[in-house]
Amino acid sequence: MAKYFGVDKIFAFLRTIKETGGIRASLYKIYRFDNLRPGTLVGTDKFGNKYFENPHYFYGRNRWVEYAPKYGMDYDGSQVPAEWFGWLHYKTDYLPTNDPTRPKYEWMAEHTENMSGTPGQFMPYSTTTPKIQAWVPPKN
Amino acid sequence: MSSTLLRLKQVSKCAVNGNWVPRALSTSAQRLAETTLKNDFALLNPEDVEHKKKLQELITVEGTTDLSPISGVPEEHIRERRVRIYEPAKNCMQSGTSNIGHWQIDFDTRERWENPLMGWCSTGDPLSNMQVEFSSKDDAIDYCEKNGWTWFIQKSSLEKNFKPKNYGVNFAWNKRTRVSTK
Amino acid sequence: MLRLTVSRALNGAKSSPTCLSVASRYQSDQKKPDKIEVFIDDKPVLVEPGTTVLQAAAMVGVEIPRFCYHERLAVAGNCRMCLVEVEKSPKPVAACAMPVMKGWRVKTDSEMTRKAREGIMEFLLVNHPLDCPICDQGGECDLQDQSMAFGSDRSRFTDIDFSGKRAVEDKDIGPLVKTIMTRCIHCTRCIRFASEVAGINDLGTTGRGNDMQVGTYIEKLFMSELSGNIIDLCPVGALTSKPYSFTARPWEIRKVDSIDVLDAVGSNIIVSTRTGEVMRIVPRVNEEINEEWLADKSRFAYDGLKRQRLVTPMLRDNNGDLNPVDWEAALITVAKVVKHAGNSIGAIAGGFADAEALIALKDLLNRLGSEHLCTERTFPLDGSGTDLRSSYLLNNKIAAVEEADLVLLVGTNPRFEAPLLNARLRKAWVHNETDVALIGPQVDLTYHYEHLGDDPNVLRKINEGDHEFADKLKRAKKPLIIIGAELLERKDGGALLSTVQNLSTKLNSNEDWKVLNVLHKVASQVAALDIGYNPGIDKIKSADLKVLYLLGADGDHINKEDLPKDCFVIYQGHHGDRGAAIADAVLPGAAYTEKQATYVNTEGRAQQTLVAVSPPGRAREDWKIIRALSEIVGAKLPYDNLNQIRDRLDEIAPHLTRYGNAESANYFKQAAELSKKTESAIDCKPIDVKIKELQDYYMTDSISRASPTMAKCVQAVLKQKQSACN
Amino acid sequence: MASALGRITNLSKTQVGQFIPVLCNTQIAFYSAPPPGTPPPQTKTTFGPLADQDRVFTNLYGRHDWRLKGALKRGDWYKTKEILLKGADWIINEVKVSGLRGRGGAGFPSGMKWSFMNKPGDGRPKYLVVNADEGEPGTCKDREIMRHDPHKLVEGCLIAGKAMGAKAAYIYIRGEFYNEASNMQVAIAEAYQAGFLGKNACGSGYDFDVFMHRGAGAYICGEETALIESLEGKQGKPRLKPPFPADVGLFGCPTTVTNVETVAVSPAICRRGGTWFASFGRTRNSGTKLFNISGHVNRPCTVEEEMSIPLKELIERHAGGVTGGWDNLLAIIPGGSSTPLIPKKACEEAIMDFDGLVAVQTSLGTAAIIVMDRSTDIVKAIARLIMFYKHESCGQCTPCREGVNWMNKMMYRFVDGNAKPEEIDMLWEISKQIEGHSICALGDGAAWPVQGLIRHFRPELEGRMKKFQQAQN
Repeated sequence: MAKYFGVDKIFAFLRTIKETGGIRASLYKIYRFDNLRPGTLVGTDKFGNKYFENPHYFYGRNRWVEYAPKYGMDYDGSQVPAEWFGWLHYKTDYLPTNDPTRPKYEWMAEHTENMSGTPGQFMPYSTTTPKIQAWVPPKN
Repeated sequence: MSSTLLRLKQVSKCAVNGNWVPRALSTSAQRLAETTLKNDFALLNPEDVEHKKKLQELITVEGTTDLSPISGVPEEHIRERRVRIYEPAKNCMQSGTSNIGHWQIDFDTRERWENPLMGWCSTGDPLSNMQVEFSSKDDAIDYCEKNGWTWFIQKSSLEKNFKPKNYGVNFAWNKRTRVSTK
Repeated sequence: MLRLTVSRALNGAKSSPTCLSVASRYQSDQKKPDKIEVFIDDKPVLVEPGTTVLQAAAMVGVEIPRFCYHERLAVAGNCRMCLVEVEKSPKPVAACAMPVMKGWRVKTDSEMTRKAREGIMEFLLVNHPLDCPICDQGGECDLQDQSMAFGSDRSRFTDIDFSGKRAVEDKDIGPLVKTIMTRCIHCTRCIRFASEVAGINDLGTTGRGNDMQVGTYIEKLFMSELSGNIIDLCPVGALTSKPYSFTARPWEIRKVDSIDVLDAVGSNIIVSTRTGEVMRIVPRVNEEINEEWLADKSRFAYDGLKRQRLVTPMLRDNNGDLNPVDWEAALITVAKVVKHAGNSIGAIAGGFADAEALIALKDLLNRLGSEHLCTERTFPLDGSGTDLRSSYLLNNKIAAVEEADLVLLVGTNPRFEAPLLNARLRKAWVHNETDVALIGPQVDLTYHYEHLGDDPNVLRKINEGDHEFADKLKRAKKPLIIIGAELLERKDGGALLSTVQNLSTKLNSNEDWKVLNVLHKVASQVAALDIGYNPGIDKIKSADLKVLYLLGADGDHINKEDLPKDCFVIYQGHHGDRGAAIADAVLPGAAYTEKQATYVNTEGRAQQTLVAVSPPGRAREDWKIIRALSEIVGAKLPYDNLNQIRDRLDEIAPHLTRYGNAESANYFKQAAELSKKTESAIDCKPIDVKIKELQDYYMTDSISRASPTMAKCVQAVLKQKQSACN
Repeated sequence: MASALGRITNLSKTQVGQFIPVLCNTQIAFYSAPPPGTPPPQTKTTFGPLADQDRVFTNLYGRHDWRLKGALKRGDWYKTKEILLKGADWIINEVKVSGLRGRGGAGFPSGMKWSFMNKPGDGRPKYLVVNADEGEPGTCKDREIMRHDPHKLVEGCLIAGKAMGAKAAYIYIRGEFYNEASNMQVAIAEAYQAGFLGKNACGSGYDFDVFMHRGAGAYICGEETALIESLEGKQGKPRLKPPFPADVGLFGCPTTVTNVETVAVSPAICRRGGTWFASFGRTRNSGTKLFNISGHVNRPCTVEEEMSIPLKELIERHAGGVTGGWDNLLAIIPGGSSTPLIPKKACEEAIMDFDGLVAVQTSLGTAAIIVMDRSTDIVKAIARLIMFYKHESCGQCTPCREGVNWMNKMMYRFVDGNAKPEEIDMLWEISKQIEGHSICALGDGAAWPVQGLIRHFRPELEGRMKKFQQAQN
């Protein structure tokens, strides 16, 4: 009955708001992600990004990430580390936490996000030796 | 002096005679006027002779010609350039003299920089690598004036006092030219 | 446009092209009966008796290939490349040494001649390594060119399969010249240069036949201040430049004609650049100044242009440290200080200041109401001072030194103060039997001279006629007195100058011959005096200045202690040296390879440098900096481009823009009259010169002090002096 | 060496004759009306053997006393004063009449050469330099004069010096000639003591000094200008000509460089008359001459003989014939190592004088005959000569320095046959590139033996190459 009238949707909506942490938090989430979806939290990576899954949505929209609060509005796709990237893009259904095929070596570097456009971005430098050596004034 | 000459027809004989004439062909008036005509007029009718003669003459335009409006050279490269007219000196690393003995123009160096990434040398100056050779100073001056460039002449001090070389002085008995080492 | 016509008028009659001048020379020759006629390739030419075949051929434009022959060296005749056929002679003759005889018909392109050349080329290449790809001479090698032109098109040196080529051990002759003796073709040009021009009998051959080697007999440094010239002279890659080695190829460098400013001679140079970097400096022929030679400091100190450079403006902060700032901040700060100072601002011009910067700075300070403009170097102001140009020039011109029959050097060591002037003196001594005498410390001038002691009173005695040398001077037809600028910096400089002025007026019989000559040590001095700077900085020391503007003043003449405590020092220049160290604000200027600027050499000849490379970093041309400052200060200078500032120069002293000409000055009598008022007397302190030995020569100014090559030279010379075989 | 190089210069000098018009004219004059001083035409048709009373060098074998006493006994220093008093022109004329040609190898007419010096001076002293640097392989004539008849040379110096108006004579003696140098020095000392030299030499009123100078053993110092350089204390490297030493020579002064033998025969000529001397040998080749015969002969010797004697007669008469008989002869080098060799066939007709040997494409040189019989490895012999020249090249000018070294390398390959037949032509060309292109005649002297070898023994060379190829395969 409730289902027929769509009342269950309202309940689900309210439940989602509750899960999110209240109206204020929900509004904030909508502001951040333009979206408010119910989902199962499947994991959190070391940067604090949360990964959700809701099989009720159709394929392609059923896995998503909510970026860690510290990023604020400055989130972007490169903040997803490589191990979660595979799960998020359906390359694998294993979560990184229990993926048996995923190796872990000493030499694997820490994931870094794309720093373009920030002060930390990569700047090319001249590889030629400087042709002029400037005078360095003696310091007192 | 600066008259423009148009050559209507290839003139058969040129004033250049002998290998010590500088390579660049002269553009000055007298030089071309010296050219002699060699033609067999005997077989032609008078009108043809007249026509032919006219074809072989030079058209002299009086007064200075300023080519700068039509030469296509950008304004800033006409007004602000200083052209140096000079006689190149012998390269002191070598004894050959074939590539000297003419006059040359070049432009002031500007807008040359080094590419900060690769260290390549770049220039924004279209005239930076232009060196034109002339057989005489006058030709070079005419050329510069035609093109509206400010020019200056770098005085050349290449003329040397002639002194006959003498092998015997190496062994002179009372001169300081006597050689001591070999 | 006015300039254009003026300069055109100044350049006088337009000279005809080479071909015509040759022809006219030929015609004028016909008038003189003592000439003999010979035929070069059937072209008649009239020559003086004694002219060699090679010279006669050059007169009609026929160039005979040569290796050992060099027009400025003695004839050796040992390479045999110049063999030419003479009609009726069964053997080819060596054109470089054979004087022509009347009616000779020389064939420079006959079968026999070509065969002889080809044979010689083959022999030269038999033992010459085929290492052109790694040879620094590649691309400007006489052997390469001539083997292309005159050699065979193929090799038949079959013995390469059985025995190798000759290999010779390389010699170590110092940090400037690199030797690869396997490439040597034994032309002996270097040997002849060393003994004739440089006056050092260090080079020679040892061994004989195929084992003959060119070298220094014992392994030692080639101790000459002109050593770099043997690099140019070497027709192959046996002697190459060590600093330049493996850095650039002749076809990829850009050559810019310029002027050397490391001494006051103003040698003409070619600056070779590649990728915005000065790769090397070689001499450019100027018969009136440096002929074809260049001194080592001028040639090799260019790496000093790449070190210790001022690339950005700097201001001293409260901690007393200089910090880089941008131009805007620097100029505003400086302008504020200058405005505040009013007319208690002074300026000192250093040795590298060009005429444009000098005039701009003078105009600026004059607009601010100051007259405290000085040069680092002193000149006596007694008598006529610097008002008469003839008092401070090398009046008789460098080239005319050769004609002198007696030269008196006073308080100078031309060998190290102006090596090329010394080379001229030596040339005169060798070829024209010129005698030289010297008052001053006994130094090695590479030729014999009469040493008259170092007592300045000798000069007075000569003037008064009670010295035996006075008669000699009187008897000389073309006497020459060259005074070192250093001598005139003495306390009694005025008295010494007036003595010499009096003496020279007594000797001056010919109007065209000028006895009195002053040899300066720095390139800027003559231009600065011409423009109206005061010589010497005594005025500055006593003026109680609020702002002092140092225009490249690195000569260690002024210290912080000489100035009032609150004096703000502005340094504008290209090197971080003594001047920049005491400055409160540093404005980076351009070095001589980086600006089109006017310099006047010691004979008063204005010449201009051309831009070879851009000034590094934020450095700018000097006059532009001053012009920019003037605008901020509120005393805007009325010139915006080079043409306008040169018009201004022209206004003040027209000779400053008559490039290449040395304007004569001829007011000796008046100067001598005025100098009679000089009251000071000659004191007894012996005459001394600062640079006596070779090791003192290399590092004398901010550029050469920054140069690692020059530092190596000093080390090498000191090491050689300590070694047993010196 | 003096000799060989001199000889070569000879050829070149006649070639270069046009540079000196005087010389040129005089030579032409030989064929037209004879000017004064021309030797009388020869009427004899057979030459040699030389009669004992006609010998100039009577103590060639050292059987008598070489010192002053013995020399006086042999007629040296006899009436030297009178000869001197007759004056320079008389001496020069006598030498001209004698037809004496330089004995150093070049064969330049001595009278003419001396007369170049007898011009009014310009204040510079003149010098006579005696070239006693006899280094040519095979040549040993001057040393015999100097060790056994030194007074002939000393007297010759005085007479030649007088003829030229020289201030002094320098005898440049080869460093290896120790005994010769000491004998010469003794002879000079004796002459001084006897008043023959020094101030007022022989009482003639003429001041003349003779100095000995020992060389350091370089072959090239036998070349006249190299000798002058060496005397001046510099490296013995030849100078270019012109200027000839008669103009700019020793210490920059006019100088004549002459061979020992030339100087040593001049007193005899003056005493016995130029016509006497001219009576020996063919026209233009007059006089007597010391011949050195070495190599494969039964009695190697140095002998004074008349010029123009046939080569075969000379060898048979004085050297006891070729070892194993005349038919065992392979080749002869007739004038010292730098002359081209001639094969047996040419030896049979060869006449030992300047023109006679030019006719068989060689030259008289110093008349040092090197005989080689059939046991000789002719290629190796020539290769060894080239090695000598390579070692003695001074290294000043390119063709000689580089070319002789190259020839040496090739010649030693030819000895083994380790070469291609085309390289024979190449070697010929290389020798032609050296010849006439070098400063002095050493280059020519090195090129000629090779040319002689190729000219006459080409089949031998090719045979060796073929054999070597076969051995390789």
